[in-house]
Amino acid sequence: MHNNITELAISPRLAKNIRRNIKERMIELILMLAALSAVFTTFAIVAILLYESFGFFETVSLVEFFTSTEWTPLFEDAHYGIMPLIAGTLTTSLVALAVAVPVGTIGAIYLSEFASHKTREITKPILELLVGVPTIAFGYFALLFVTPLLQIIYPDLPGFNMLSAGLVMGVMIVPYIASVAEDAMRAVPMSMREGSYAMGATRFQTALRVVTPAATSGIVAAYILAISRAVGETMVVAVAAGQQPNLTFNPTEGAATITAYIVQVAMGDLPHTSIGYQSIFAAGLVLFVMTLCFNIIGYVVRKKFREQY
Amino acid sequence: MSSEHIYKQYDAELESVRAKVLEMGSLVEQQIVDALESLVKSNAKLAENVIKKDHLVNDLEVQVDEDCSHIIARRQPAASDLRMILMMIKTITDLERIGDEATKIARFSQKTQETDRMWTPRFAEIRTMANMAREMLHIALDAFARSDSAKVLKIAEMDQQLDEHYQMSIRHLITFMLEDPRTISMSLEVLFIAKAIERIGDHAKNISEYVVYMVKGKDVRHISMDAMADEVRD
Amino acid sequence: MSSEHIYKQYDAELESVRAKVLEMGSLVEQQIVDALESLVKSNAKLAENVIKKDHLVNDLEVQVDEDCSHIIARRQPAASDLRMILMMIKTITDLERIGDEATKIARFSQKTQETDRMWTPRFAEIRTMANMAREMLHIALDAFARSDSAKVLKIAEMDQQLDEHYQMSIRHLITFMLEDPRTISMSLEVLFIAKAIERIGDHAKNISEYVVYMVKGKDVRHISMDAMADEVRD
Amino acid sequence: MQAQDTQNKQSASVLADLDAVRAMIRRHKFNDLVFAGIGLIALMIGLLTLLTLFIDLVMDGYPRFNVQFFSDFPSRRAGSAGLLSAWVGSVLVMAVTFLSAVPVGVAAGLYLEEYAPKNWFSDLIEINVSNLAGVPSIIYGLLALGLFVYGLDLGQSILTAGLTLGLLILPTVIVSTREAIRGIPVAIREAAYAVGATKWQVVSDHVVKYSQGGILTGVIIGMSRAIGETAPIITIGALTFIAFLPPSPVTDVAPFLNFEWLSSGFTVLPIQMFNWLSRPDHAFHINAAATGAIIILVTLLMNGTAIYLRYKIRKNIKW
Amino acid sequence: MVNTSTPIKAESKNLNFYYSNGHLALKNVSMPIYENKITALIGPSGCGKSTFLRCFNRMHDLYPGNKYDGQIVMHPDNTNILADGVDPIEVRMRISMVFQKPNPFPKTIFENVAYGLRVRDEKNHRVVADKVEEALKGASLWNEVKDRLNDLAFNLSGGQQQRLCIARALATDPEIMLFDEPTSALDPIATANIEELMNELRGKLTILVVTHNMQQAARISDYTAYMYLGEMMEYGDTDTIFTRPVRKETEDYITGKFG
Amino acid sequence: MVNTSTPIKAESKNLNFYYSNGHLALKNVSMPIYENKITALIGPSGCGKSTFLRCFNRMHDLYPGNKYDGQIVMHPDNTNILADGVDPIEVRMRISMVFQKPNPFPKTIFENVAYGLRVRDEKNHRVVADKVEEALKGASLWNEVKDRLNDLAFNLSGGQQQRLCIARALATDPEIMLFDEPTSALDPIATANIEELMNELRGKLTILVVTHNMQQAARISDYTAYMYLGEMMEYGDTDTIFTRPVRKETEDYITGKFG
Ligand SMILES: Nc1ncnc2c1ncn2[C@@H]1O[C@H](COP(=O)(O)OP(=O)(O)OP(=O)(O)O)[C@@H](O)[C@H]1O
Ligand SMILES: Nc1ncnc2c1ncn2[C@@H]1O[C@H](COP(=O)(O)OP(=O)(O)OP(=O)(O)O)[C@@H](O)[C@H]1O
Ligand SMILES: [Mg+2]
Ligand SMILES: [Mg+2]
Ligand SMILES: O=P([O-])([O-])[O-]
Repeated sequence: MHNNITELAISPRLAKNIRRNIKERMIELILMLAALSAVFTTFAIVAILLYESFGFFETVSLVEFFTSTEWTPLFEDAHYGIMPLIAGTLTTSLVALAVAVPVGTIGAIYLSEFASHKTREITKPILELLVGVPTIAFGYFALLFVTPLLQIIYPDLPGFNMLSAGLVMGVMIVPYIASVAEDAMRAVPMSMREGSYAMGATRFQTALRVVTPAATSGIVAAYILAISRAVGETMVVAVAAGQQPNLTFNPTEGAATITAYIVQVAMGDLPHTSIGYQSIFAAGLVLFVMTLCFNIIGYVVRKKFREQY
Repeated sequence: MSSEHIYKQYDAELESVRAKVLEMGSLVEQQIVDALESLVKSNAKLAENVIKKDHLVNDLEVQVDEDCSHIIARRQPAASDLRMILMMIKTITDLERIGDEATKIARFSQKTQETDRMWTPRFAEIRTMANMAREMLHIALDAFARSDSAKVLKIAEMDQQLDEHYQMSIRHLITFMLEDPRTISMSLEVLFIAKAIERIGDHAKNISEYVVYMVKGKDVRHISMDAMADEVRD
Repeated sequence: MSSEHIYKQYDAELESVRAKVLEMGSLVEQQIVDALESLVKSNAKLAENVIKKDHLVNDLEVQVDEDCSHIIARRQPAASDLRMILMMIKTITDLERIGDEATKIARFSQKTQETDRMWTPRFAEIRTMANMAREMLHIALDAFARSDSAKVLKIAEMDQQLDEHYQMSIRHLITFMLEDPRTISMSLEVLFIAKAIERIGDHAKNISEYVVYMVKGKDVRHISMDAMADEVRD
Repeated sequence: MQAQDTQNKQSASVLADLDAVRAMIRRHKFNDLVFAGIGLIALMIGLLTLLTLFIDLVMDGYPRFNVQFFSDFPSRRAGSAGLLSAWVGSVLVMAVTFLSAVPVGVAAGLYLEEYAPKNWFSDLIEINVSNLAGVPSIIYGLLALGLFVYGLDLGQSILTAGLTLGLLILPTVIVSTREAIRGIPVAIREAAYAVGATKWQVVSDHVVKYSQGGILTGVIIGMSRAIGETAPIITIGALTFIAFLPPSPVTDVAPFLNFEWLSSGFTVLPIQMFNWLSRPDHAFHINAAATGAIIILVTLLMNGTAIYLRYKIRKNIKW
Repeated sequence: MVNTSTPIKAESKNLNFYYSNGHLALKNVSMPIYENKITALIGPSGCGKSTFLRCFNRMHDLYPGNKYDGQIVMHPDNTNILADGVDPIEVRMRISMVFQKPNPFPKTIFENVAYGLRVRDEKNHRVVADKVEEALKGASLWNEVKDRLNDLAFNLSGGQQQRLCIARALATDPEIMLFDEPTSALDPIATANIEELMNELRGKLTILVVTHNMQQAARISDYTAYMYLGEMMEYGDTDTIFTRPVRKETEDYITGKFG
Repeated sequence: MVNTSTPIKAESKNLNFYYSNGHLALKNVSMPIYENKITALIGPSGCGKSTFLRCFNRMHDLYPGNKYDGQIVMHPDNTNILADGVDPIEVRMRISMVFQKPNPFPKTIFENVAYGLRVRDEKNHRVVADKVEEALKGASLWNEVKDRLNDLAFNLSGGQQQRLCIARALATDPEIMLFDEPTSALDPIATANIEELMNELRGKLTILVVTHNMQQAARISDYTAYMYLGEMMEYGDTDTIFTRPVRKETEDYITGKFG
């Protein structure tokens, strides 16, 4: 008797179940396809880079690629040594980091531990704005403002040089580091700071001994992400560092980075299947692998930090 | 009792125990009245009734004890609530004893009716005493119901009078027995009744002392009347 | 009491109250012994001692009551802890009453010594009764100390015997008085002593009943001995 | 008297101790001061650079801030060259970017946060997304060059550029969607489930609603990045000298919509700037500066909006 | 000891529960839930109280890999709500839940309470409005919010928010209400209000409540179950559990002898 | 009522406190803190307990705009620690604090306890090691951690972390220890352990503890102060406060008649 009544009460619900379930499944499928687009993009990148590089390496041996000290794929006398490009990339990146790491870190500590609430509220958004400035504008700035400025101090400096490109890139990355590192420090709970102050510590002691260690992995992640960004940065170097492959680690010289080379080639209208065309994919592959490494390390470190709090 | 607890259930529980204690009080008071009535009016039925009803008092004692322990376990009473509960736990022991004494009187009453009726004269004194004891109990219960600590003074005074009455009645009884040794057995019964009434007075006094504890949080047992007056006043 | 509370202080507090109750118990036991001794040996000093020491018992009663109320307010006892505290609150009332009864005996003892020594024969019976009552109290306190609920049966049985003794001694006293009315006054004193001892037995029985409540959580007051045996056994 | 003495002594010893302590505290506090100074300077470096950069661009480019600059096509003569084709191109490319990246990005974010089971598959997607966020933009250019331009034969068109930038900001949209969703406490979801809601009801009634602000912020930031992005557009081979406009998307004959513009050639603002910047003639540098100032202004406006939005959301929602 | 004349509303029978990591969080738990009574679950942290409670509305189904083994039978229809064929959503429509932290939706007060009805496709405005009012009254909140039903729920105090969550659960006329430490995020006064509210719901609704606070269980519940390491150690009426528990483990926990 | 033979360690005199928004959170609070005793502060949420406690180590100075008015005098040296000339850091070196949530630093167990000494420029390794051991013993933690002093403090359980924080505070030989709801983030067993630890510290250290939990105050304190709306309503020894408070407000709060 009881059973009958309740079955009657429930069965319309059951009828609805089936329709409901089909709808739910469809929606899930659509959303999943969207998510797969990310995987698709990665695979597409890898596939394209590999495919075109494959053509390139049919002509150029890997040994030459990594050992030759010249990179002149577009010349009559073509050499295919990636080293000059890597050297240029690393040099500009190192100059940038030399500026960005100390300035960014100190700025972050100041912002999170010393600045008044008001200062922080004003400064933080401005730093974030700095991240949004198009890099081409920084390129202009490096080429037409910083280089002339540097030439006053150091008259022998060529018009295209890695120093000014690196310096500007460094300043460009400062907000990156400052912002991410400051976030990491702010994520350290207030209670931990109060714990330190309650022991009689000063601000500097608290910042140095408690907050910074607590945020270490977050700060390190900020550095790594900054490196990755410096390595992949294009327009500043393309505009200000010159486009001449040059195996040197001297920042006062001009040199092409991997990215600058790709820009340079893409600007000229090369035929689709030429070796020059293929060379930019080979260079791109190298760049991709470099940034991938940094990204993965950064990802792991950041994840570790997130798990902590 | 003035303001209410956030937990209405708690209020209800406290009120329910309190009501049981008061019910126990009136039951016992009625027992005294009935026992005496049965004695004076030779009403055997009434005496039997008193004896039969004693289990009600006992049951209430057990119930209140259990209720109080549940309240302590479940409500963690403090301050006045706690004092009231402890007070009630003590009070019911005395009430139960009063019930016992009343039952005792009723038992003598039954016996008396079986034997002779020559004792009426002595009852006058017993009656006065019993009325006094009943009055004391009534005042004590009233003091409890109204949280009136001052009454303890009046009751203590009455208790002294009652004690004097008791001493006197014993002396009378002794004279009586000496005069006519045949009355010894009977006199002893009367003596026990007097003793029971005296004890009722003591228990009533105890209850009024507990009321002081409940209201003022002060223990006025085992102290002189002057000291007691001091405590109650401020 | 078996395992320890996480709060050592709580353990200490409970133990301290428990110790006070036991101390009160042995004080009272000693009072009985001394009162009887003073009676039998006509030792006025001893009697005075008993009377003087009564305030110690009273003080302990007040103290234990206060301690228990503090523990309830501060520790929120439950289950066995709560039962032990409630048990002690009840127990001390009985112990205090026993102390009073012992004092009463001591008073008579003082009086007796002032008058004559012809009563010794009667003391034999009183002595037996008193020993019995003392024994009952001793067993009850021991049962409390060891959380032994089974002892209640033995004590209930002893109480019945004590009651019989008491009834018998009253009958003897009546005969005695009839035989020689001059002894009436003195006989009454002895009668009151017997009565006091009988009450001591009752109080000891109460305590052993509380022990059952403490150990088993069951209320065995106001029930027949058979029912009690059932409750204690399972 | 004696007690008084010992008390005095005791307080004296406390005070003697205190002197040492006070000296130490003074030392420590000096360190504080020094560091605060250094920190302030560090911050100023970033802020002053931004300021200098902007002022430099405005000062260099101010002769060109007039209506003609916006209504003229590029020209060989610096003085009469304008931005018309560039800003129209930018607007159209952004439209394609927006329409391609936002629905896919939000859907992907929803899937990852709400639906994906915790297994190798979701881990794979996860790692992919976070990696894509860090891939240099020029690599996207290469991808587009290989895939869209030659692989799918879409040519060097607005569609190609839009899709490229769409892919570029997809990770940004996905990540900010996920961050926004993650900000919603599990408790809210469980509460909705507990009254009998289905998964999609929970997602559409709650998750999407409460994360709107966060998603919007992410989208704006992504779009502002796309608008200033130069390298990938160069890589796919955007034309640098365009003296015509793409066909209008809206027509006067039914169905009033026209999709030819999608396959048209185009240029965008940053490309135009780069082009002018690369010329040796200084007159063109002025055009570049003016363009730069305009791009910065636009991106700053968009970023500012996003930051403001975020601030407002943070203030309103206290879970 | 347990009042057997009260009808049983639900009953767990030999219930085992495995978390997705294989952890066996409930071991053979059997106990009745009496109709229109308050049943409290107590026990040390991690003993499985919340796990048990969340079986009743199949909350564990939200996280893949969890496994039930055993039955929870609802009366009078004798449905085993853990059975494979039973849709968790259907179970949740019969059994409501209130959480540890107040979790109102960031909507208006009205919409919060109405949400359960909206999910049930109730379109009639009158019906919704009536139900909302009734639920808010049931949660003793009506007088405080009747003039601002369109305010955001976040503007309420913590205690009011929790009562709003109770109203939200009430609005759907559940047969059983689950409370998972409903007051542990609240201050004593708000706590007392919620407890008093639960007390008022007693007799109208079957309530199962998890609490960390032994005294809370003592105050509000009719029946108490003591859990330890995933097992049901003792179940009985609250008075008995708190004055004379049968098992030594319960006694030790209740008197503070754990450790 | 109050034992006057115990020496007074500190005394607040007519203390008013204003938050930066102008809110007057303490109104004319005066009370003694007896040496080597535990004093508990109770009262409804928001009554100013934490505010009062945090005056003792000038924690409010960390946030600009807060204002003290009145005195807190430390004995025997009669310093008013709220005086303008007194450096808050100096105050904090004399008065330690333990917080609501365990807040160990992301360092090893050893370094956590040693932190106070490092801040005080103690360089001698022996001295530091001895002090650390002593403090860990004082916090009943030594036996549990002596073999893993170089583990990260985060690997300890919540209750252990809180005891670590107590050890950290102990290591600097404070004259007074402040506890702000030290157990409200812990489960009952860890709570009992901390309470027992505080009980052991009684007699060696002056303790001022804020607690939400009336029963906790009843269990552990020698003196209790009841605060309400920023005022000190009643102060007395704990037994008295809990069995026969003088003021009606205290009585109502203690017996649950607020609302
Ligand atoms: N999602 C999960 N996955 C695996 N194990 C879990 C999960 N949630 C809880 N557990 C484990 O199951 C056991 C029971 O947890 P549960 O949350 O039910 O305890 P509880 O009694 O509610 O404790 P508390 O009082 O802390 O809420 C614990 O040992 C816990 O570690
Ligand atoms: N930073 C602050 N700014 C302004 N007012 C504050 C601040 N902190 C607390 N208050 C206010 O001061 C009063 C006292 O707060 P306090 O934190 O001392 O209360 P409490 O008694 O500790 O309460 P709880 O038990 O919730 O911790 C409250 O009314 C609170 O709103
Ligand atoms: Mg008398
Ligand atoms: Mg008898
Ligand atoms: O209880 P008593 O009759 O002995 O006072």
